[in-house]
Amino acid sequence: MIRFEQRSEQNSLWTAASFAMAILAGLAAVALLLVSTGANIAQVFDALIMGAVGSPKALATTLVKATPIILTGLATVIAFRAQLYSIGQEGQVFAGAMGGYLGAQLMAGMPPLLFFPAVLLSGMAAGMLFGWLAAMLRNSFAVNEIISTLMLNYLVVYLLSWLLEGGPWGESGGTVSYQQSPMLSGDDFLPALFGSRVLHAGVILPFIAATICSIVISRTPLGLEIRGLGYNPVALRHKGVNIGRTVFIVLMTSGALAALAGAIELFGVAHRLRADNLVGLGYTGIIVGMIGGLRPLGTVLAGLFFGGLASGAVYMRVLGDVPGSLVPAIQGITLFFFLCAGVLARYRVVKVAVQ
Amino acid sequence: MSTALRVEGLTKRFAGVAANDDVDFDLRPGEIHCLFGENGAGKSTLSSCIFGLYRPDKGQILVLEKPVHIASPIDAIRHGIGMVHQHFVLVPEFTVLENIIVGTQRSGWRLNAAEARQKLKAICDGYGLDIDFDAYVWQLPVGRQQWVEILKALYLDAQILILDEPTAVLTPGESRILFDIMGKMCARGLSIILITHKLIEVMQSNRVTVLRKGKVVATLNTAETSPDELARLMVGRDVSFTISKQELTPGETVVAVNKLTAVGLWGEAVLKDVSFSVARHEILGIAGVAGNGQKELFEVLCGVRKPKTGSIRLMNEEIAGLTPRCLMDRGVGHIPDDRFREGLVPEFNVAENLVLGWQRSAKYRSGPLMNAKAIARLARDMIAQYQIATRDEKVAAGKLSGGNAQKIIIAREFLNASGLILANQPTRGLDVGVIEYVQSQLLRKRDEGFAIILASEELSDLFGLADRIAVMFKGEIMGVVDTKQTTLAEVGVMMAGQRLQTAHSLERIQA
Amino acid sequence: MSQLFQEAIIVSILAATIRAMTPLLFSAMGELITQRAGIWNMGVEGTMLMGAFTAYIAATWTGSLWLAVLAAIFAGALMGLIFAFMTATLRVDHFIAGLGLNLLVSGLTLYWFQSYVQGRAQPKFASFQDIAVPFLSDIPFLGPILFSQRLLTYVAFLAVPTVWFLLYRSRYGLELRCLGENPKALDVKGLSVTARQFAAVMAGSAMTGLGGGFLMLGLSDRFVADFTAGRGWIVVVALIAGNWKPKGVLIAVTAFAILDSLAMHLQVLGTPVPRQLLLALPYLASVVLLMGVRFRSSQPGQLGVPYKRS
Amino acid sequence: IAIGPGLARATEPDKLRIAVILSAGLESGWDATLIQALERVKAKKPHGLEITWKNTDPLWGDDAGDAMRVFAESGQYDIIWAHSSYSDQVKKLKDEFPDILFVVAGSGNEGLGGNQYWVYKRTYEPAYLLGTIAGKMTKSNKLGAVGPFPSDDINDEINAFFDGAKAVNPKIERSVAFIESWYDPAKAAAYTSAQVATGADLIFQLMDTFKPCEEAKIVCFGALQDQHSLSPSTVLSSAMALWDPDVNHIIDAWWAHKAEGKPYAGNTDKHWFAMKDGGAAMAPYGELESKLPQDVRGDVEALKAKIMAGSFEVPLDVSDPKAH
Ligand SMILES: Nc1ncnc2c1ncn2[C@@H]1O[C@H](COP(=O)(O)OP(=O)(O)OP(=O)(O)O)[C@@H](O)[C@H]1O
Ligand SMILES: Nc1ncnc2c1ncn2[C@@H]1O[C@H](COP(=O)(O)OP(=O)(O)OP(=O)(O)O)[C@@H](O)[C@H]1O
Ligand SMILES: [Mg+2]
Ligand SMILES: [Mg+2]
Repeated sequence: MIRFEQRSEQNSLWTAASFAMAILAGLAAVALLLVSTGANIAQVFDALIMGAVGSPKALATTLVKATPIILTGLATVIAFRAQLYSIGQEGQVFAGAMGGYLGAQLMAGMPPLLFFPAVLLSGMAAGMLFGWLAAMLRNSFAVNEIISTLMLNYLVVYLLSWLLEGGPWGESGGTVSYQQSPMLSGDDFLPALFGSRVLHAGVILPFIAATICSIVISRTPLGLEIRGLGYNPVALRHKGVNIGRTVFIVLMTSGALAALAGAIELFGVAHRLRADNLVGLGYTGIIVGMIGGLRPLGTVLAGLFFGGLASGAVYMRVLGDVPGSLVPAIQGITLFFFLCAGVLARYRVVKVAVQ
Repeated sequence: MSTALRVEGLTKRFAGVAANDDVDFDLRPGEIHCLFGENGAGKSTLSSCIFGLYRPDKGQILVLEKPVHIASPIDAIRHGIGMVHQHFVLVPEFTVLENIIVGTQRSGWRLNAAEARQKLKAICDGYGLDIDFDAYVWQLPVGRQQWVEILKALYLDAQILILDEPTAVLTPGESRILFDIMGKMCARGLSIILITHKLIEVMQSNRVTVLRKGKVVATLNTAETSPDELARLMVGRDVSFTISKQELTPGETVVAVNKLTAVGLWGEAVLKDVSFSVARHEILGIAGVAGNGQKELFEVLCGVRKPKTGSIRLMNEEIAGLTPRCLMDRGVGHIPDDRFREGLVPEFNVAENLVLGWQRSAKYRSGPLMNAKAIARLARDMIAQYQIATRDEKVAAGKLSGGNAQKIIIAREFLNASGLILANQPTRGLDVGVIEYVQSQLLRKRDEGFAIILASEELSDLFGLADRIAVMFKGEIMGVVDTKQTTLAEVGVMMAGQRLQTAHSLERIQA
Repeated sequence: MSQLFQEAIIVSILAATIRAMTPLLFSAMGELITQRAGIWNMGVEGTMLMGAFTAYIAATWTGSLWLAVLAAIFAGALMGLIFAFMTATLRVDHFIAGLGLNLLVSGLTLYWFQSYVQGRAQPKFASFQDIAVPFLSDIPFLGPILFSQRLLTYVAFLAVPTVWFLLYRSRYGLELRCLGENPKALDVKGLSVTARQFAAVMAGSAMTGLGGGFLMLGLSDRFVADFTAGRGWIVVVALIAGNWKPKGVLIAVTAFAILDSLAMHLQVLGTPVPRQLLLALPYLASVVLLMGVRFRSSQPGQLGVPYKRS
Repeated sequence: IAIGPGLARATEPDKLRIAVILSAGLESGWDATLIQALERVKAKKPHGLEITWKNTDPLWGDDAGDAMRVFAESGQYDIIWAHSSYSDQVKKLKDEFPDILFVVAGSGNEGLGGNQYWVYKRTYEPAYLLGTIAGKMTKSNKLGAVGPFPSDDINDEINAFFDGAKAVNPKIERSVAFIESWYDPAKAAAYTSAQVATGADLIFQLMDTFKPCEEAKIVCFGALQDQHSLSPSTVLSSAMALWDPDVNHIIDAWWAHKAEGKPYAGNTDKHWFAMKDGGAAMAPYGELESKLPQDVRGDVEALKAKIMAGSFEVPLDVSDPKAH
């Protein structure tokens, strides 16, 4: 008989092996799914890989697609580490784009060196406002943050819908359309990197943000307080930590990170404010953060993986004959196997004699 | 002679460390057999192995001299073994009856409470216990909750009862009742394994087995041994029980509490007009049955509960309503009674817990980051100084036994406090060796000029350490007496709700 | 606006409320069972979606709505099995496992759906019809609201007292609540915590799946991507807002559905307010309502905490 | 083999390969009608071309842009038909691939000209006709319309529906519901039921949801494609979108460029083919035809004839339809 026994500490070799097994098992499950619908497995994987990493352009696309979900993933990490189960990332992405757009209107014509930091910050400020709302509702009115952030997600979508439709930001003139703002002026596009058409300067930000998050969480007093808040807020309160303030810091930081994703999407990718390109970035970020084991660097890896999948998916859809919804299915399957691997990594298999 | 239970060569390891190492142990029918040993000696582990919660790595268990295989508590229960755990395993939101019957009904759809009620009533009548089966457990005082735990085991027809530190949460009076009942149980043929750190209680048993670092050191007939010998066996050195307190004249007043009131969650008064003061070089003892406002008083004093009215002056500065942070910065140290909830973050490692609350102080920081080296150095110092039984400073605090967890808190608070120390039940659940250490540390702090407020249900603690004793009853102070001029009886009467003046007169009448 | 108070419209608002409550009630009662057992299943949305999808496939394939109902229940139970394995066996964080389940189901159902229709016209089915209870449905005002609904709607409302009875009057309920409050109390009596968690999650998820199934079979006639459109989240909110009690959850679901129905009728009646404000009304009101009420939380003490013996 | 102008003849293509990027999937009328039109055009072999196409599943925003790029770079496609508002994405590609003809469809696009062609679709004329039927058949004088989001090419048909009704029945009251979602059948059904409950007895249904009409036993009208088959007992007729002239127009433009060397000249304004040009039509009455009074049918036929002849112009109103 074999039995699983918890390890006292993690063995990095075994951890790596667990995750490798998870990837293999995940791939096997995906292959099984493909077989079940009669698709050509080799073609699908080929297309996926080519689209994800097959060329410099594919890599650039992967990076661009990874950028917002790494950021929403980091937003998740910060909040979930404190066991503040905010699922407001989705709405905060919208808020970030809206804040950025407002900023661009107010600060039009500024020199780029000031303009981009300013609009990204104004986007983040909007996300912080949403984080502040959730924290305030929790601290002052004891409203569970799951409820408040979920509700805010709906509200922000309707707010944007109103702003873009009857409201002040709707596109006027020739093409009255489904809820979108006019195109930003070309000066307001995030500058491109390496002369690439897709790679914008914003792709650097998630890496910087992840590094900062990692240091803050594991090595600063604030990080200790954030982790402690997740484990035992009562003890923290007894030891002089202002819980209410920490909740504000956590939810506002989380909001800012998610909002940054929205602002980058606005200035780097879509170049106009509309809802449909932002949908799902927040929820995907939650998954990415979780696959990353609620660790910033893990989140970066998971985000790159998901970005690669998204980028490869386009190839797959164009070249293969499988429904594009395979990609969310792959994401879900991967998540499951990663969760299992995370558990496996903490255990070791021992043989026990049957008595 | 036949035994009720026998354990042979039992070994249980956790992550390579032997919590029980080749333990031999036997329990005779109708006896009370004490397990005695330091915190972390492996007493709870042994009990858990017998009860089927842990599976031993080696060894064998015999019930009535027949080898049995105990893979889960269900096997243990089938063999007539019952256990009362070191920490309550109750559902506060359930009634007493529900707690007892949950999971015992084997057939039928509907909850069948009537039959259970009868059986329980018979048990209670047999032992002279009086308990309201329909009260919610959260409404019961801690002492009563312990009865519920014992009833759970009796309801399942236990013949062998393991009681893991049952008296740690009982008042002396309640402990006496428990021992009476244990006597009755033994008379009916039950055999009892009793774990306790209190030597007075150990001395009331039939036999005692001393564990040290997972090994059996000795099994003795209690009648043939003495507290001193037991303590020596347990620690491996002599332990002095006489507290030698230096005569000191109290200095300036450190903290003065005046007409302090506070209310609970639902607006009920939990503190009523509490007034007292404590000076340098002075220990004020707080006596009282648990749940009479001691906890709330400490919470107000350490800042986690806002007072409603009244004043608290610390070094002549008003501090009522200040945050815990402000109070910590003003030198107030606090040892809470619920160590894993209020004192520690169990998931944090020993080192992190030792700096908890001071993580932002310059001592432990280099720039914006925490100084891991300085923290590790501090942790190793503290582990050595307080003899915290842990492999190293990176072990999660939640993995340590209760006594060692308490040492982390004491180490941290003693290190950081500079004027006032609040200690709520600091010796609860500690072994005599550590109790001696904690007591001597408290006295050392007193010598250094600290003011100390010490609540304890061990009147021996208070009479040994405190200069004055304040007695609390239902959120009020019944009176403050000088330790040297009072008696156990006077304090006892006040604990039952008589004011000092009446207590005096009562005593006079009795005398 | 004044039209709002016409009887026909009030009847319509209330009848729509009750119709919309049906799937929410099934799923909320299912989730209530699950959460009272200490398992926080955030995968309600996914479980409902799987129930709806399976019901769709079964209905279009077999043509039998009742087989489709069974299929939805079965699919829900299967989701519960997966979820219980993740949380009770592997002890993965409940929250994370639930969100993962949502993602997985969203992708799988769409993938299977697209493979199922594969270019041809989407098959449809004839969904459940209202059943007018004889005599009762003729009562003025109340009749059309209460007694002219789909059969499963009556079942859903019956589920509330049934779950109440199960929780508070049966021995399974006592054990179930014990799981949520302090599983160790069962463990030390030698009872398997894991097995009970599996049973509770599977039973609860089966009901949740039925909720999704009803949404499909009673209120629609075809499947689309992410068919449940966030209703699973409303269920989670209703559970918290309803303070984990059958009656509270019923009230929360009712309040939400009434607001939703009211907002819908206001828009249809042409109230001169931005449409988005009306659509946002139920969400806005939920938060405001929760800001106002405070009660002693009945959240199960060990809700969402993976149980480990030591 | 000829020379001179024959040179052009020599490169005259015999194959046309189209990549189609769908927006909502083949289940939706918007995409399904295009594919149906492609099938019909293919059968007719315009310019002797053998037409093939490949379509993706629904893609939005930048994913659609990426797919276009993959199609373009593959060199396998002559026309990339992005069947929704994708002009932002085309803008980034069109100059890089000047030989490829890009098509974007419907509202929300920008007319970029050059090799981007913008096909617009309006079905307001058949919607107007449906409105006249509704205006005459209604007993409550209240009509409903259920749509996803308001926008230029949704508003036009809803307004036309009501205008048509009003033209024959001045007492008409209108009820409009936008559900703010592309697909939520249950929500669409709830809104439809609410309209029925508030007195509407004929519904112009843009969300393909006819169950409430079945329950209330009322007549509904479908949008984009003939939806009679979805609910034979309730759908009297539909305002159909026909893309055949658009497809032909695009193929002609491509042919002119490819075979005759003319530069691409994409439109910068909205342009659509009217009913008389075959861009829209009213679906045949289904089995409900018998319910339709003879005189109503006659009036509709007469009006339709006028529209087809150009002697009657249906008013185009793209303002946000309000209930009143
Ligand atoms: N689940 C566990 N995992 C790892 N180590 C454990 C576990 N349980 C106990 N230990 C370790 O085993 C040793 C014995 O612990 P045990 O709880 O049996 O001591 P004890 O004698 O009951 O102490 P106390 O008097 O403080 O209750 C301790 O060092 C403890 O840290
Ligand atoms: N359905 C369509 N899709 C895309 N572009 C179109 C469509 N219809 C017209 N156009 C473009 O719009 C512009 C004007 O077209 P229009 O049809 O008015 O001109 P035309 O060739 O003179 O036709 P006609 O005189 O028969 O109306 C042209 O550039 C044409 O390519
Ligand atoms: Mg112990
Ligand atoms: Mg149209």
